Parts: sequence; structure tokens; C-alpha cells
Amino acid sequence: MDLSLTEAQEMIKNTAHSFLEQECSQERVRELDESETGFEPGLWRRMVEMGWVDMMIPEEYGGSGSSFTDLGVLYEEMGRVLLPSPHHSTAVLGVLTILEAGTAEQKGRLLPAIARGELIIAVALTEPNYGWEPESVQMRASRRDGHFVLDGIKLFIPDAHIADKILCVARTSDSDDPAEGITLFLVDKGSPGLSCRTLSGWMGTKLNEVKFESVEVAAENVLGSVDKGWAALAPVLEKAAVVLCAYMVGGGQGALDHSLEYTRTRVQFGSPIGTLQRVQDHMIDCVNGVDAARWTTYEALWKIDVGQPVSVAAAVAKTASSEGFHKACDSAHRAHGAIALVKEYGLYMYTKSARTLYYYLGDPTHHRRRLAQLLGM
Amino acid sequence: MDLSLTEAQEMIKNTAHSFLEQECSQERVRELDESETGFEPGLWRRMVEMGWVDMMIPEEYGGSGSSFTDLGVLYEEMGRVLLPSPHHSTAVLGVLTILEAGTAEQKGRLLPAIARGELIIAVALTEPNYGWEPESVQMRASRRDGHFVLDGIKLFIPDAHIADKILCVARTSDSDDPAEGITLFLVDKGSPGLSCRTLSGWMGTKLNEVKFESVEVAAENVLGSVDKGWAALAPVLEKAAVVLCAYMVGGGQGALDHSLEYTRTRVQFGSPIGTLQRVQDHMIDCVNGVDAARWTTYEALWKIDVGQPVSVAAAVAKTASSEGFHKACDSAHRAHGAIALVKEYGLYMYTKSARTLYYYLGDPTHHRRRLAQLLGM
Amino acid sequence: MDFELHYTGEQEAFREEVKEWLKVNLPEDMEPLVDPTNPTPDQYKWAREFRSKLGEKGWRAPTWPQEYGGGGLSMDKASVIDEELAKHPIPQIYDLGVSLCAPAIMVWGTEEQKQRWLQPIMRAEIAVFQLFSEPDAGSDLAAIKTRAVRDGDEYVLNGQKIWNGSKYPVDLLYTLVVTDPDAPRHNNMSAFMIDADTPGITKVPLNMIAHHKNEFYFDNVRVPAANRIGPENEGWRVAQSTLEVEHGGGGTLVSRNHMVHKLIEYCKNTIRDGQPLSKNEGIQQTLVDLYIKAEVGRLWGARNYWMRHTRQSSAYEGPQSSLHGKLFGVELAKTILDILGPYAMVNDPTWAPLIGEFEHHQRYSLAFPGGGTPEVQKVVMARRLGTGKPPQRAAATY
Amino acid sequence: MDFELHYTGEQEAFREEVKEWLKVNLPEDMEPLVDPTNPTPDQYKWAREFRSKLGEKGWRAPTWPQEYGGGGLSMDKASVIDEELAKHPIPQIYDLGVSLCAPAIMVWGTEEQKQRWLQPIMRAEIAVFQLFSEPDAGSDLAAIKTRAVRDGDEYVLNGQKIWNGSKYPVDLLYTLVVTDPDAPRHNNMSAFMIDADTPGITKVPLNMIAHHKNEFYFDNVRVPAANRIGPENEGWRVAQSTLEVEHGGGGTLVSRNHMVHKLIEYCKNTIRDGQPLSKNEGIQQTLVDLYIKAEVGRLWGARNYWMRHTRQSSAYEGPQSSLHGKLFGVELAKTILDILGPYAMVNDPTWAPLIGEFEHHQRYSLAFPGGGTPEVQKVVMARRLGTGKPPQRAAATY
Repeated sequence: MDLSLTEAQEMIKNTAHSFLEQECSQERVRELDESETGFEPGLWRRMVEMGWVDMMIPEEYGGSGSSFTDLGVLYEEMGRVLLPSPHHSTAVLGVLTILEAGTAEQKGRLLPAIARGELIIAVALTEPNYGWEPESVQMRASRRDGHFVLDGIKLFIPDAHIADKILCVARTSDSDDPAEGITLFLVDKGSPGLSCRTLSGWMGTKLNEVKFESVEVAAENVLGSVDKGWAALAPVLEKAAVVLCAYMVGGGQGALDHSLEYTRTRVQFGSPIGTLQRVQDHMIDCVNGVDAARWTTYEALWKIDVGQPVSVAAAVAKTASSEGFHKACDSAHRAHGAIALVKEYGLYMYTKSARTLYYYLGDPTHHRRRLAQLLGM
Repeated sequence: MDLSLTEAQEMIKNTAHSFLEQECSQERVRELDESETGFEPGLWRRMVEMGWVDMMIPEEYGGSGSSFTDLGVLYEEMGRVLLPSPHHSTAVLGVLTILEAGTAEQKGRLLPAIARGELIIAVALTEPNYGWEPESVQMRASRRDGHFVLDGIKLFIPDAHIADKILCVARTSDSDDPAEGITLFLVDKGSPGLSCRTLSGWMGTKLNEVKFESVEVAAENVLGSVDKGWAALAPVLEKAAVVLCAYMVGGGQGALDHSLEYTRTRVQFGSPIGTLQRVQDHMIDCVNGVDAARWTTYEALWKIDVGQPVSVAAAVAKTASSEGFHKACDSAHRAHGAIALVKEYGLYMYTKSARTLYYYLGDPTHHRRRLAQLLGM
Repeated sequence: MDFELHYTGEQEAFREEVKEWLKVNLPEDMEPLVDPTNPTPDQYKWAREFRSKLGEKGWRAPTWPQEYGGGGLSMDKASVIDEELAKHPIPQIYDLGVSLCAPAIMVWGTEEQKQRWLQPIMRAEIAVFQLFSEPDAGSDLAAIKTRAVRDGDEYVLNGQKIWNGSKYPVDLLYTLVVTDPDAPRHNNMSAFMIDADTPGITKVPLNMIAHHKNEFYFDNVRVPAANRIGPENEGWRVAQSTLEVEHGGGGTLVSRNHMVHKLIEYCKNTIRDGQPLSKNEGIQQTLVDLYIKAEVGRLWGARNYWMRHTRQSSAYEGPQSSLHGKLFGVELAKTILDILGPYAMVNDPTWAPLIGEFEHHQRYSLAFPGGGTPEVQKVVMARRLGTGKPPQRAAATY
Repeated sequence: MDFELHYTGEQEAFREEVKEWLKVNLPEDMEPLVDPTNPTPDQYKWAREFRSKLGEKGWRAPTWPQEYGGGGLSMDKASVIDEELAKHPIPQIYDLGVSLCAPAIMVWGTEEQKQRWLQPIMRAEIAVFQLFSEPDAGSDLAAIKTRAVRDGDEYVLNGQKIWNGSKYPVDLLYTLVVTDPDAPRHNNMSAFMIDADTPGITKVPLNMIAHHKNEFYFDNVRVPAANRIGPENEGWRVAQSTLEVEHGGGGTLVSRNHMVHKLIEYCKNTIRDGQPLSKNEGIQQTLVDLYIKAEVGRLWGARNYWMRHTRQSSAYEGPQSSLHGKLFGVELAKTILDILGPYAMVNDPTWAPLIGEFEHHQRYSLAFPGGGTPEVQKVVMARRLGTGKPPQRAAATY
């Protein structure tokens, strides 16, 4: 038993921390949030150079083949400053799916491109009937003349607006088992009939509507076996969710750090407000939310790394992280008062990120339902 | 609009208050709780003399025909000191059922006896498959030679151990509609084959197991029409629940009064503990619980009195009262610390009463389910 | 007890009059608004005119004396007006004149001041902002530092206020300032009504997530002594007459929680997994729980309304209502997020449920609008309950 | 990171040794207990003998030095013992010797004191109660008044303690008393180990709802100065070494929340409305929520265990665990009531689920057992987090 980070992980953490302190100030994150795409190619390039984008890619394909805990350590730092990037879509969801389902040719072609920062992937799974169960995948892909034709709408898709390719999850045949008959397509963003529109709202990440109107996809762009896509995707979703949790741990920690500082410096009634029990209780709720997320997440990361079954731990971690990050931000607001509503103060960025990631890759109700199954209820 | 009590109600309140202060001290209530039956005939006699037992009985049958709000005012005072008595079973559930379902002969025979304090009734509805829906009534009563034979177990029945008659709800025929085929029987406690055993546990009221082993009941002791008992009972349960809520309002107020006094007199860190924000917050939770119960209850009582539909208001009131009384007691414990666990201090009597009445006549889940139906969900 | 207002034939006739008047003065196709307190410029323009008309009728303060611009009507007729107005999605103009400022003038103002300000306020000729908070005086309002120095018949003001008003123009600033810096807390400040166009006043808008607020800077602003409300250095008590109302002491009879009812309707009408959301046992229990809490809020509001209008002495009831509303707001936001997922966060014209009201509620609930943070309500409530000390009574208001 | 203890072949061989020993020393048909901390007289008698045998092996404090009665074993072997013991429903004797008293002696005691007390404590020759609280010093422990006046080589004690021990006998009283009434708070008290049969001590049982506690009265009780732990007037710091452990700082690896797992099993196996309770969507979500909270509690306990055993400097982690456990206890009690209704409250042999454990939990959870109220945990936690002030570190312990 050893709950400390390795030396290498401490280095990842420290390097990420100083880099992000310098390159990813709160003002910059807010500027990006208010920009049209929320994406800065220069920053992405720097992330590639730091070796952050190829961590999940095995060495044979030009990556560093890092462990999930390594990646989690980085994600916590990214979350702390709310670094906006297509990293999770591309370098986690994208890479893991290609590794799980891709042919040798596909891996050899796609992974090095990702590692070099030349290929951004967005994963399009959810639809207007929002959900992360296979039942929710209803969009059709039909065979025609040796290729597939995709028709339908994918909704609330992060990074689709800046992606080069869309990894689209669609239904190719019907079956009593909703997990059967799903196929994964890697679709060029420029394909005729494919359009993308960024949605407006209060979101921590740009989310898009992606429309497929008779979009033709060549058979060679199927990832994995036709109709067997869910079996490849399910373990990827599980692991990617745990990585996302590490970002949420960092986000919660960011909100906590902000707030603790405020409770020490804000003076009312002649004392720092942190001496008031009600304010203290908000900070206690805040740290409890963060620590519930933190320890369930790191245990799940460790389970992935040592090859233990992770389904239960992943569902626990995503629930605890969704609830914990949300609670951390709501408690932070309670400790602050009106200043937390001022955009320049920056706290609201955490708040809307917590709300957006709350449901991304499955909300607590979804994961609790899954846990009930896994626990034999 | 007038949310004040009438002069007559103020008098009921004040009279009850002084009577109970004198006759129903905390020590006496605790003694009764620790006695075998929890019942004191002398106290019951005094309640009869005060005119408390005949309030729901119309004047023609020897009662005072008071309003539900009048009764609620009394019940709040009874709850404040946790007066133990078979009043609710007999003078509310019993009387209202007889009024709703009884023949003129039955009314003429039973109601005056109740008014004179000579007849105690216990209502036996719930069974091992505990619940307050008609589905939960599974015990059988079969016809044989012009009478009925009852077989089965009624469980968690208050006052059965001191009752003269058991108002037993049993199934006489099957139907797709679970509310059909239920019949009400008024069974002499001394009937051969009927046995009663008081259960052990942490309860605010003595609850009993009542066993029916081939208990014969004459047809004349059926209350209302055979198979149509639920239609008569359902509105009674609704109204009786609201009256019970008034007792719970009083109970919550009792716990609140206890605690507020403690926050003013208990000194720690050089000040009364009520100056600490955490203790204040427990008191705020406490009063919010009581006031949620109070105002939903009094509105429901008023609706009964003016003849408005009361189903929604009754379900709201019972939910708010179950939750409110429970919250009031838990908050009271939080404000106190270890002293609240000492029996002589007396607070625990409220705590266990809150837990017992929490589910009696339907717990919050039951009433929320019913509300969902009523609200067309 | 009687939980209903009963209307006589005469009052029902009056209701017809109100209805008729509204028919004439409201456009037929009023669009529902995401946030009635944040009108568009067009809506603002329309609303200004509409409320002037309402003011001319005396219907903005129906029970107030006519001589001060009120309607001189009974409480029952006032309710009729409230009920009828509540049926329409009328854009509101941020103006605390009638609700918060007038009661303080009524209790503390001289007859001359009542004559001067109450009419224009009631008639909606002017809009009033409240300038109490400062950057270093939020929950701790008594810590304000903005200074007023007497100079002949005038006071000279310097300092800064924050969290005030809206993005639309203002005429009168109901302002709390220090008049005796050497006096103890609570005995050192005075309340003023200040013309918003007095030289030296600068209004700077803040950039906020859910609503529009401003900072106000005072740079040697000269205010006539006749504009002081109440005695010098009694400003704290004047402010209490306002805060009492702001902390929920006013009560209301028309407080259906719209968001809860809209959520329930949405869940009844939205199919997920082959059935309406409201059929899911977990969601159903949650929705009913919200319904019950909304009922509790309604009843407490009615209680406060009744207590205020029958001049009952109140204690903790105002802040209790206010606290309930604020905490219920964030609880509701969380529930909406749980049930709707990403749909709770979009105001996209194609995909937003309702007209983006759920998304707006996510942000707006965090503002705990009206009368300070939940924590401030708790402070007042505990004081009134008498935890640790004998209970305090509520401040006088009108 | 590594969340598991790994056992070498030698350690697994040791596990077999422990199993074998338990097989010999435990009866075959151990009955589960409603409350392992409250044994019947027969169970008490058996448990006294059993723990003596355990003590002889050095297994009550496996990692402590053998010279003080510990087992001199590694942390891993200690875990093996913990794990194997946790598999059996062993009645426990209330005795704070090993858990709370020994760490203070280890940090603050003289070598002579260690020799004198640690062996008997570890070997279970004596039972220790902690006598800290007084009627007027609960959460505010620094307000104790029990007085010790030096008289030659002795101190003379007068005063009253409360909330101590159990209904079974005690040998040694770990007691906090005022030695300098004129000194400031926190610098005025000393800690003593007092023989329980010293003349002048009266033990009076309290009548409580869920567990057994006593009052202790001291009437001119003469205690040798050699029984003082730590310097005179340093008792507050001595007590902190104990309270740190009591507030959850010890951590644990075997903290499955039994009640949660029993509730889940009960709901899987109990049919209501034609299906297992656990199939109801609302109940299912609630049960899983409890499961997750239990997992969080387990992980925090493991974290604290690891921190303590690797001598990491800890901050708020101890009280965080403790607070979680206490609040989770009452939340669980409410959930049990919601799901089981009256079955949550009976211990009737015919009708009680399990063996009355749910009923017991309803009462016992209100006692917030171990280390004071949730509010006390919050006070410590906030201090350690550094809200308002720079964070404090945890006290030294062993």
C-alpha cells in the first residue's frame, strides 16, 4: 500500500503546474470561453510538445505509453485551471477507441498523427434522446454500394466544431440486445452532408449539434467490426470517464483554493469570514466533495493500471466526482456571496464546468443505475 | 382570510394546555411509556370529562360535533406533551369510520358508548406486508353459516392491547381493483381465537401483533357494505391523517421549545451555545420542520371543515409533518449533544414518537406516490 | 381559520374592471419572458409606459392612501389586482420605489418628504435604486464607509456603493452613508434620497453571470439636508424598515413557484425510455417533493401577507420565507440538472426547453436574489427565534 | 499509487497461524451480536478471557514494541491480524487503553510510566476509561473544573466527570483535571492515570437510550504525583495526542460499513409489491448512493491509516473521516426508516429484521459515538483546513 505519487508523477504534476500557471491564466481561459471556438491552436501545439497528447499511445505508435494514474495526475492539474482543449476527446476517447477497435493499419495511420498533434477527433455518441446507454444510440447508418450512409443528429458533442474527424457511433442493425448492432465510424469533418453548429447556453465546454444528411462513409473508415462497436466502446467509455474524473477533482480543488483564500482575506464583522461557522461549513462541504471525488478517482485509476475489474470503481468515481465537483462549486458560491457572480472574479467558470461535466459520460443517475446492476440489485 | 384561531379555539388550546401541564408531566409520560400497557384509565376518564373524546361525534349521538380545526388545536396541545392515549384510534379513526359506514343502529349503539368513554376501539389494517394501500390488505374473512371467519395476522396495531373492540379490515372477495372486496369488521377483543401481543422495540406508541385464528364474527358486526369497506375507509384515513399531523406539529413544537431553552441556558466557550452559528442552524432546521408541518396541516384541516377536496392537502400535510417532526427531533439532538441521550432529560420521547408516527397512516413515500397520482403524473 | 380571500360581489365586479383595463392596456400576444426582471430595450420602453398607466390608476400600491399616489383600496381589492396582473407575463422594470423605499419614507419621512416622493414613486414617474452595500460592507452592512459631511444646508458625499440597480436608468438613489464616523456601529449613519443626476455620481456597470448590477462612485456629491430620511445618525433603523420587507416580511398571496410547475409539466410531457419522465419512480418522488416544498413556501408567504396586513407583530417569519425561497432555488436548479442533463444548460433556440428558462435558472438561483445571502437570513432568523438570547422583534415597517 | 496491502509468502503463512489460533480460541458457533460493544454478562466474561489470550500473543497492539506488550510486528502483519479478527463477531469490552490511552503514554509518559502501564494495557490485564468531559465541559473541554491540589507526593482531587466508560468494571481512569486554576485556558490542566479503586471515587451509571455511560464523582481522592502523565499544566497537549486518534486520525483498513451492506442484502431479499425492494427505482438509487458514501468512508479511512503508519503529517483528514461517519450514521438511520417503516423500529424476536440491528442503529446513530459531536469535528476540521486563518497541524500521536 502506497498512496503517494511516484517521482515521475510528481514531475508530471510540477511541470504541468508551472506550465499552466504561465500559459493558462484565468483571464486567458475566460477569453477562450468567450471566443467563438474556445480553442487556441498554439496552446494545443504546446501541449503536444510537452508530451501530453501521446500519453495513452503506445511507444510503437509514437507515444509514451503512460499509465492512467500518470494521466490522472496531469488531468488534475488541467482541471485546476480549467484548461480548455480537445485533449479528452482526441487523446483519451479517440486514442483508446482506436487502440481497442482499430486495425493495425488504422492504428499505424491515426495514432502517430494524433501524437504529432495533427489530428483532432471528436466522439459523437449522444443524440436528442440524451443518454450514455446503448439504447440511446438510435441514429442510423445504412449500407449502400459497399459504403455506409449516415443520417441523423448527434447532439451536445464537445470539440466537434474544431475536430478533423468525427468518431460517430451509429446503429447498423436492430437486435433485442441494444448493445448489438452498433458500429463506429471515423468520418471526415469535411464530408458532404455533415454540418456542425455550436450551441448557445451556459456550458463549460462548447457543445455542438452535428447533423448527418446522407453522409457517405467508406467501409475502410469503420473502426472495428460492424455491429460490434459497443463492445469495443464500453470499456473505453469507462476508462475515459475515470480520466475525466481527475479533471473534475482538479476543478473542485481550484474552486476550493479560490474560496479558502477568500475566507482568509475577506473581512466582515471585524474578522476574516472564515472564522464564521457558517462559512466554515461551506468550506467543509467543499473539501468533502473534492476529497470524495479524489480518492474514488485515484483508486479507479490504480485499478485500471493494475488490470483489476474497474466497472464498479469507475461508476463510483464518476458519481462521486459529478456530485463532488458540483457541491464544491455550490459551496464556494455560498462562501462568497455576490462577488462570485462577477465574471472577472472567475469562480463561475468552475461552476459551469461542474454543471457541464456533471452529465458528460453519464450523470449520477446513470452511474447509480449501472452500479445497481453490477451489485446485483 | 383569517389565520387566527377563533375565541373558542383559543379556549380549547388554553384549557388543554393547563390541563396537560398539570396532568401529563414529562415524568408521567415516561413512566407510562415504560409501563406494560402505556395506558392510564384515570387519565382517559379525565379526557372524557373534558369533552375531548366526543368531539367528532355529532350531537345526536351524544357528542359535541366539533370542527376538525377545533380538534387539530387540541391535538397540537396533546402532541406538545406527547399525551399517550387511545384517542386517535377510538375517537377519530373509530368514530369517523362508524359515522361513514355504520347503520343507524350501530351509530346509536357505539357512538354514545365511545362518548361516555366506555368503548375503546383499535383499527387493524396493516399486516406483515406493511402498507396503507388497499393492496396491502390481504387477510381473509370467509363466509360460513351466515357469519364471517377471520384468519391471519394484523401487525403494528396501536392500542389493540387496551381496546374493547378491534375494527378489522379484511378481504372478503378478490377483484382486479384492490380497493374492491374489502370489508370492515368490528370484532370483540374477547372473541375466541383472537390474541394480541405487544411488540418490543423503540416506538413512541405500543404497537401490537393481533392474531386471528378462525375468529367468528357475526354479520351484524360488519360495518358498512360487504366488499365495499375501502370506499368508506379511504376518506376516513385521509382526515384522520390530518388530525394526526396536528399532534406531530405539537410534538415538533415540544422538541423545539426544549431545545431553544437549552440553547439559551447551556453555556460553553463562555456564552450560551445558541450564539454559535452551527447551533443556530440546527434550531432553524427545527423551526422550519415544525412550521412546514404546521401550515400544511392547518390548511388541510380548514379544507375539511369547509368541505373542499382535501386529498392533495392531506397528502402534502402528512408528508410535511412526517418529515418536519423527524427533522425537528434530529435537529434538536444535534443542538444538544450527549445530554439528549439521557432518558431523564426526556427529549428522546419526542424522537421515538417522530419515528413511529413517521410511517403511521402512510410514510412520505406513500403519500408522495399518492400525490403524484392526484397531480396526474 | 380561513385560508382564502373571499370576494364580495362588489369585489368581483372590480375584478371585471381590472380585467377590462388590462385587456385594453396589454397587447394581445404577450410573449413569455425568460427573465421578466431583465427586459429587452423594446420591452423596457413598453413597460415604462404600461407602469405609468398602472400608476395613474393607483394600482401600483393599491392599499396606500390616494394622497400619496396609492389606490386607497381595501386589501381584498389589492389582491384582485395582484391576481389579475400575475396572469400575464408582464416585463418588469427594476425599481425598488414602491416595494422597499416607500415603506421607509412612510415610517420615517416628514410630511413634506412623503408629499415630494411618494406620489412620483407610486405613479412610476421615477425609478429608485437602493444603495446600501459597499465593497467592504456586504453581509456586514454596518461596516459602510461612504461618508457624508454636513456643509450648511447640504451634505457632501464621497465613497463607493456596489450591487445596485439594473442596466436601465434610475432617478432616485436611496442611499445609506456614514454621518458620524466617531459614533458606535449602528448609530453612525443616515439615509438619503439622492437625485441620480446630481454632479459627481458615476455609475459603472458590473459584468455578471445572471443579472445586471452597477457600482456607484460618489465624488464630492452635494445633497440637500432636506433629502435625509429620518433623524441624523438613525439611518440604521431606517434601513431596518426596508430590510424587514426585503427579508420576506411582506409576504405574498400569488407566489406559485412557476419553475416547479413548469418542471412538472415538462416531465409529464417529455418521453424518455418510452414513458413520460414523470412516470419514473425516482423522478416522480423528487418532483412531488418539490411540489410540497413549493406549497410550504406558498403557505409561509400567505402567512406573512396576512400578518403584515393585519399588523400582527412578526418575528422570524420574514427571513424564514426568504431563506426558504433562496435555498429552494438552488435545490431546484440541481434537480433540473439531474432530470434534464444538458438540456438544463442550453438556451439554444432549437434545443432549449421552454424558452431557456431552465438555463437561466441555473445561473440566476446562484444570485440568491433579494435581500442578501441565505446566511444573512439565517443571522436575522436566529436572532428573532432567540437562540441563546431572548428573541428580537421585527422592525417597524408599512 | 497502490491501494492494496500486498502480502509476502511469509505474511500469508502468518495469516494461517492467526487463523489456526482463532480456530482454537474462538467457539465454533459464535452468534452475531446486535451491538458488539455491549456484551451480555456471559459474553463479557468470555471476552475478558479471549482478549487476555490475544494480549499474551501481543496481538492487541501488533506493531508496538514487544517490551511494552506489543507484538513487535510489521504493519502488514498487523493488517493480517485485523483482517482475520474482523471476520468474526467478537464481543468487545469497552476499554480505551490500547486505542486512546497508550498513544498518550507513549508520547508523554516517562520510561517508568511506560513500563508500568503499557504492558498491562496491551496484555488486557486492565481496562481503562477516559474521564475528560464534565457536566459543564462538553464540546468546550477546556472548561473542566475538577480540581487537583498538590499535597506532598500526592494530588488531592475533587470534582465530577461524565459520559464515561461502560457498565462493566474499570481498573484505570485516564483523567484530565485542573492543576492551576489561575493559569489561562489550555495551560491549567494535567493528565493523570488513576487507579479506579482509589478511595473517594464513586461511579454512578447513567440511564441512556443507546449505550451505557457513567458519571464519576471525586471526593478528596489522593493520587500519587507519579501518576501524572506529562508535565504539570501540560494536560491539554497530552489530551490532544488522544483526541487526534479519537477524531479519526488513526484510520483503518477494515471499515466496511456493515449496516449499509446488510441493508442492501435485506432489500435484495425482501419482496414488496411482488418484487425485491432493491428493484424499486427510488430505493435502488438511494441504496447505491449509500454504497458510494460507504466507499468514500472506506477510502478516507485507508488514507488516514496510510498517513498514520507512514508518519505523514496530517491536517484535516482525521476529523473529516470522523465527521463523515457520524453524519452518515444518521443519514443511514433515516433511509432505513424510509425503506423499512415500522420494521426499522422493532427488536421483537418474531418480527425484527436481522437480529434487531436496524432498531439499535436508530438509537445508536444519535449518540454519534466516538470523539464528540459532529460539531466538534467541524470545529477541528475548519481549524486544520485554515478557513479564515492559516491552517493548524495535527497533534503528535503514536
